[in-house]
Amino acid sequence: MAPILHLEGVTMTFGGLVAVDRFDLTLQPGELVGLIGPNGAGKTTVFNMITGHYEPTAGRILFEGQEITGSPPDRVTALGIARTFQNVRLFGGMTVLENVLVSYHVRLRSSVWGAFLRLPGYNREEEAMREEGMELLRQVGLGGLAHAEASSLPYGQQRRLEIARALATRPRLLLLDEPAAGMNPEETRNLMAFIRRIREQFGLTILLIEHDMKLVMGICERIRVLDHGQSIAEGDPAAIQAHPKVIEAYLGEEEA
Amino acid sequence: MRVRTETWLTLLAIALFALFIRWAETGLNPYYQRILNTAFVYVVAAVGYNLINGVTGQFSLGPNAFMALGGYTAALLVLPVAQKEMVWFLEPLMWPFNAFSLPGSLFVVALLAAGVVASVGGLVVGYPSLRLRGDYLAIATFGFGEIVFVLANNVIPLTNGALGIKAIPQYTHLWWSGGFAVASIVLVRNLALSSFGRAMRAVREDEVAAEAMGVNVFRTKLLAFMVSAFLGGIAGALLTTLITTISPTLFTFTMTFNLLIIIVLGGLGSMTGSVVTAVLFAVLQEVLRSLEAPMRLGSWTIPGIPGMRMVVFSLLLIVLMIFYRRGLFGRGELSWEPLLRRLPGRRRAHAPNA
Amino acid sequence: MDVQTFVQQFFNGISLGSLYALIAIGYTMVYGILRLINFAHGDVFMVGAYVFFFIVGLFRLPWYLAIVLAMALTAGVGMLIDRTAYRPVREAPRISALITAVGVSFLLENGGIVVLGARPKAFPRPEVMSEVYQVSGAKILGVTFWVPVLALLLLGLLLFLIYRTKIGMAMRAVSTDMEVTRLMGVDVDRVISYTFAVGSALAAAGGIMWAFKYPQIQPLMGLYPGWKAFTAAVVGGIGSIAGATVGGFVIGMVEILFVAFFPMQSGFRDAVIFALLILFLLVRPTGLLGAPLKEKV
Amino acid sequence: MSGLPVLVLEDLNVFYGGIHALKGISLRVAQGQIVTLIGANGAGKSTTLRAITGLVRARKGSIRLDGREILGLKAHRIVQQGVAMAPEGRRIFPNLSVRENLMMGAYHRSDADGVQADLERVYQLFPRLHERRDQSGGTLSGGEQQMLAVGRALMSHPRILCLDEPSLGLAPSLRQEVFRALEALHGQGRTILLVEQNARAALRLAEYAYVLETGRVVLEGPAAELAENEQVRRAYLGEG
Amino acid sequence: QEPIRIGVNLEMTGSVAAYGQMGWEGLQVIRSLGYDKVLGRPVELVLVDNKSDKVEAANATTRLINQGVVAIVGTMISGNLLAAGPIAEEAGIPIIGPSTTNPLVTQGRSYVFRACFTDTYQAVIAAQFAYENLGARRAAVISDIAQDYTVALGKYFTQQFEKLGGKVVATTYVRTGDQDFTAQLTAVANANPDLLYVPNYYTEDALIARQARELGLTQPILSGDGADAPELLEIGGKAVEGLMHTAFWHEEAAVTDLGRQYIDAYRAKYNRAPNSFGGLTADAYLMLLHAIEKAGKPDPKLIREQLEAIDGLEVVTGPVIVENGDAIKPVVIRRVADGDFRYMATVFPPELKAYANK
Ligand SMILES: Nc1ncnc2c1ncn2[C@@H]1O[C@H](COP(=O)(O)OP(=O)(O)OP(=O)(O)O)[C@@H](O)[C@H]1O
Ligand SMILES: Nc1ncnc2c1ncn2[C@@H]1O[C@H](COP(=O)(O)OP(=O)(O)OP(=O)(O)O)[C@@H](O)[C@H]1O
Ligand SMILES: CC(C)C[C@H](N)C(=O)O
Ligand SMILES: [Mg+2]
Ligand SMILES: [Mg+2]
Repeated sequence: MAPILHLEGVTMTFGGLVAVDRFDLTLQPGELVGLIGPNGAGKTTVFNMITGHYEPTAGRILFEGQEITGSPPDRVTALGIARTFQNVRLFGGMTVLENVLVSYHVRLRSSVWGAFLRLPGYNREEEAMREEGMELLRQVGLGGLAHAEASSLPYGQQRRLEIARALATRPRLLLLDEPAAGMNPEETRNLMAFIRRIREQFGLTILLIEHDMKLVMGICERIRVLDHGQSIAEGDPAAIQAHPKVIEAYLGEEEA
Repeated sequence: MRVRTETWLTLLAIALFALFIRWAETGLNPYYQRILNTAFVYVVAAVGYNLINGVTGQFSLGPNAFMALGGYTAALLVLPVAQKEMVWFLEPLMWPFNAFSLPGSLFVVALLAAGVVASVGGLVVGYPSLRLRGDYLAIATFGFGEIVFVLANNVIPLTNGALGIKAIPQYTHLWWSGGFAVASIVLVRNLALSSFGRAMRAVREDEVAAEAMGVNVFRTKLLAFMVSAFLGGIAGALLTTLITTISPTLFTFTMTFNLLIIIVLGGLGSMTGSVVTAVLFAVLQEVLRSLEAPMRLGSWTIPGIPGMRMVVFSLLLIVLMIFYRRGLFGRGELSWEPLLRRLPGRRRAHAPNA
Repeated sequence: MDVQTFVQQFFNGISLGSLYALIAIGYTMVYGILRLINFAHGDVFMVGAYVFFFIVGLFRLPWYLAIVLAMALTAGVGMLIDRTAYRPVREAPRISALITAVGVSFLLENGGIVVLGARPKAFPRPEVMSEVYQVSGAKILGVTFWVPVLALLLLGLLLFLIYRTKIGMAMRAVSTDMEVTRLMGVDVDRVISYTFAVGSALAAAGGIMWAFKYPQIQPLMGLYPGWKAFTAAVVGGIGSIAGATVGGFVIGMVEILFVAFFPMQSGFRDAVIFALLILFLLVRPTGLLGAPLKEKV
Repeated sequence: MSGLPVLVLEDLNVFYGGIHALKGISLRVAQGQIVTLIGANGAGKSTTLRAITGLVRARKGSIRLDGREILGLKAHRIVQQGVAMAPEGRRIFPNLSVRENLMMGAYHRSDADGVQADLERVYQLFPRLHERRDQSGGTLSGGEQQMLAVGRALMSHPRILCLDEPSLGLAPSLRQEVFRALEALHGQGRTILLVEQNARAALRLAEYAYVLETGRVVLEGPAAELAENEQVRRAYLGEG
Repeated sequence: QEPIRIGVNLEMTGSVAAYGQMGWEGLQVIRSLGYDKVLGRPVELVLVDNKSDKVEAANATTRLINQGVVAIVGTMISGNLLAAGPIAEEAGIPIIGPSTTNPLVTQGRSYVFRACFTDTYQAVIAAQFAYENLGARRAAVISDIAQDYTVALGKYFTQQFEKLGGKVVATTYVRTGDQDFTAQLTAVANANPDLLYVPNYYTEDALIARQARELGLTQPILSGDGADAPELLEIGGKAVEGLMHTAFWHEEAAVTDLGRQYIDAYRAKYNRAPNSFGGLTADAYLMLLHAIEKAGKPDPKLIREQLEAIDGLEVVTGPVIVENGDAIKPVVIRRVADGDFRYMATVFPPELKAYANK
């Protein structure tokens, strides 16, 4: 099968700092892969390069065989990659439903004149969007909160909404940046189930960054470890937990 | 169903407004008519300015520049040829403007041209500078305003420089200013509540996240910016043909300040707020004028103190800002919703929001 | 351009630049701490000049003492403005604070008109400032020479204050994280107050020297120098004191050189400066000495 | 509970606008103790610490430090009275040097000798900070920044040290290092109020613990006992 | 009794506030001499500040008209009246500029008047004075490009001076509000003129004089009626010593009884020498009172007709004849010496030769 995502020699430098150094990665459709490593290892930077927020200093990124290196984020999203952020970045002043509807804007066919003059074509499209958005919110368990302001949601729900908003762009590849950060073990357990469920339901390939080893080891099929911008290990959860370099650089004695 | 009712109510309101104008034309003395005209001009400009600053969250300080572009465009188009020869006595006016002028019946053409010129100006500044964020955009747009000011002062064959243009026919009356005020409210409201408006608000809330959700941030900002510039141009043209004189000082930074005060006091992002404060602002400016006139207390006459009006105005401004930090309306809007909800047999529809 | 003209224009540029620098620092300090474009700063500059004018007129003090006294009094005015107008909106949205600043600016200008009159007043210029020096054929007026000297002296003092004193350290801390600075047991309001005092004192010095140079004062005199200085602060990298200084000199130089090379186009001077500003922002949005940072996602 | 109470909270109520974030919290921390607050996201843990340090104003209740009421004082006054806090998310001063960061912690102190001695002590506790003393704070790694935040709080020579999620977002190995440092502080007899998401580690370290849920204390007791509590194990330790 | 309302549209603040304030003083003084009634009714003044700005001047005019004034006094400077005039014309309300000298102000308008001579005449006198009395052959003209008055006066002077055989070797512009004119003055110095003609308002003239002297330009400076403000002396200091200018009036040139009464009243009230702008504003007001009196009722149209008919009315600054809205009046020449304006001479137009020996 052709890989869904392929990174080749991807490098990112900030001034003198090499944040990511000749990084290679290949994801097959349907995989759920974890990306771990110490703080500042370059994990989020890898995400940022895939989604076009940063333009890599060197290397190539291919999505479904098509080169996307340096494409702007909105284009990358339109192609089928969605992400969440390490710090929740919702549209705080907008309602939950509106947060999701923003993701549909890219597929709007009506012109701006249609919106100005409220032409019937535009009105029909708007109506359809709203229905679809409500349906998605129900699926992720936020249906009852559709008209609440996003910033008023409890933290856990905000994380969930962030994922819903990403799903609304109809991605084939989903990038999750520390989805369990700040959650307690109970909440984390629910999250794990949720990730598994949406993967099935939406047929997703998922790449996720996480410091919570319970989650990483619990749901990832394959784990990649970064340190100082370089890959130091890759393997299934058991292999990673036993990997001496990973223990030394990241896990420490207790977690191993 | 709901949409229907709202549309009807809106049409009804517009009809009532038309009746009001009809009455005001004769029922109000020219002084009050003039205040009303000015208020409507501010409404047009403020609604547009609010779209970029409030709804889209891009801190622009350049509406004065767009109003200037519109104002000069209109002046050049409607000034009679004979008057043009008199005014440009330093250097002659450039072709083709020296050769023709639009008659009053084509005033609307001049207005739309003013809007178009201003939005082209918007494109010219917006294209490079909308990639800047926050205060840097503010500074770039401020710089643009100053550049337009300097050009107006120095490109004499087009603008007659600092001497300005005088004796412009007074074409603006309540139908024009009121009509454009209503049209801009309706159109901008439609835009702000549409998918495009949602994208604008998403950009305001979090640019990075909006981009990640597939919103073309740059195009979205540019759209807001150009619509805003268009309305600014129209407002400038209306104002010029109301005052009958234009010179670079008409559109200095003070104009931007005025608009900024209007939209912030009204509540950034609230169109209702912009409209209400625009009208209040125009009225207040006149009311405060009495502070500068000599006052008579019995047989005692206190000589007028020039500058007093602005002293009181600025004190008022500071106090208002301290007590209404988010403006008078916050982000709220007046809508038919609460009214409709009270009607029997109607289900609560989703919350109005903008 | 011959040597003589060059020397002449060079001094003109330095002298104008140092005035911009003095004002720009006030903008940058307040911006750095409160993220507030203090629109009233240019008017504080005007207040400083008037304070000097009255001190000299009433007490007949020698000019150098009068400068110090005027700076101190204007510092007080700055603190008063902060206390009464800005502190109440400190927790409010940024734009509300901005509008408040606009209000303060209007108030100072129009209050000036009401209290001091709209008509310009002649400004006393000390003898040393009126002497004419000959430098390789060019005639350099005392002010042109002494203004930068005084300005650099003040800048040196300022840098010492910011980087070598405890209050300076607190100012830098407040500018990155006000809340946490409170957690260090620092009375943040007082630090901000001092910042306004310092910025205002420098603006006063700028205003006084400006009036030495163009010996005429009126209530709106701060408007344009204020804007130019603000531009300088941005070009230098707003928030950076060294940047404001460099920016001030750059803007002063560009302005003078443009006029020197294109005397007949001098009307376009400001357009050139603002066009440069925009171009510059596009290439280097964070200014000359601001950290070139991509937003971290 | 052993020792004299350093800090006592009674019936503390905090509102954010219309949100009732703390609905009557009472707790006490004794001299030399480590007390921990655990609870889900948004339970009000950070808010409790922010109220103690005066960053938010409580509407009702009382906060006593060594028997004196400190509620209503401004944040900087409270710190001067002896409460120090390392806030959530580290929040060090990125453009001040490591040394300057530490000195900021001692800003309100006037005993130069004492400050110098405390500086030495912090360097002893975190030798890494000594190595990097002239580097600017922003260039430190996450774990180093956390140490700096703790060290900075210690520099104010506090009666009580409040720590808000010191392990947040840290890699497992760094997390362990931070907890080791806390243990060392405990050994020195420091009084600490610790907020942690990582309940397991917190309960192991602390003597006494409070469990918060939506702005209320729902459970309290010696840490070792709570660690065995069925409910706690299920909800906060991810067991069972 | 219901008062008759007269609008006053003056530069009370802004770049030329001195003119407006002097004008307002003149109105107070003349009214204190008993001229505050007409047709047995009190006259009420409605003052609006135009901030020395064209747009504000136009606004102020509309506002005054809407407040029901029967005529307007003001503005002081030509640029403002050029903006305000068409509005008054349209509304059919007479407006008199006390000191607006630019010829275009009244051209093609029947409701716009002035109480002073025009710049074409002023320029003739100035050029003659420069060429004959000062012996100048190479003049440099520096005018303020923001003001209709100074630009035009510079042009008229150039025409007249060259007609006499002189040459204008440099023409440069400054702008109201600018403070640094070294670039322009350097260009002027390079042209090596033997006279500087600076027909600007007082602030600019004072600064130009100062900077010219600092740059070592020692040529005589000649200015127009705009120089007549105490600010010129204060701001200009030593640099304006010897500056000469054409003016409307001077204490020593008073030729009417009313003028002398006015001077005494002014001195009594303000304790300083009177100025032309106060006098001219009083003149404009007196012309209006006269016209209202003649008209028999405060009707704008009749007032206009009576204004046009004025012929030899004696007002504060002299006799006045109105012709097509313009006033025919003498030109005074003055010189700054010892920090004050000194009277040099008066030039009477042919129509007023009779007064030359008073
Ligand atoms: N925009 C930027 N400018 C400068 N440096 C950056 C930028 N973005 C990231 N870095 C640096 O690159 C390195 C990698 O950062 P990154 O955010 O990718 O780490 P991470 O692996 O996600 O760490 P964490 O687990 O703490 O989130 C860090 O040293 C970081 O400071
Ligand atoms: N500045 C604020 N404005 C409004 N509400 C707030 C604010 N800060 C916190 N809250 C609300 O107060 C409640 C308590 O928040 P707090 O931050 O104290 O929780 P926490 O227990 O520290 O959670 P976490 O584990 O996420 O740090 C939450 O409902 C939160 O949404
Ligand atoms: C007040 C005067 C100096 C005005 C000048 N004569 C002008 O017409 O503008
Ligand atoms: Mg990361
Ligand atoms: Mg917390």
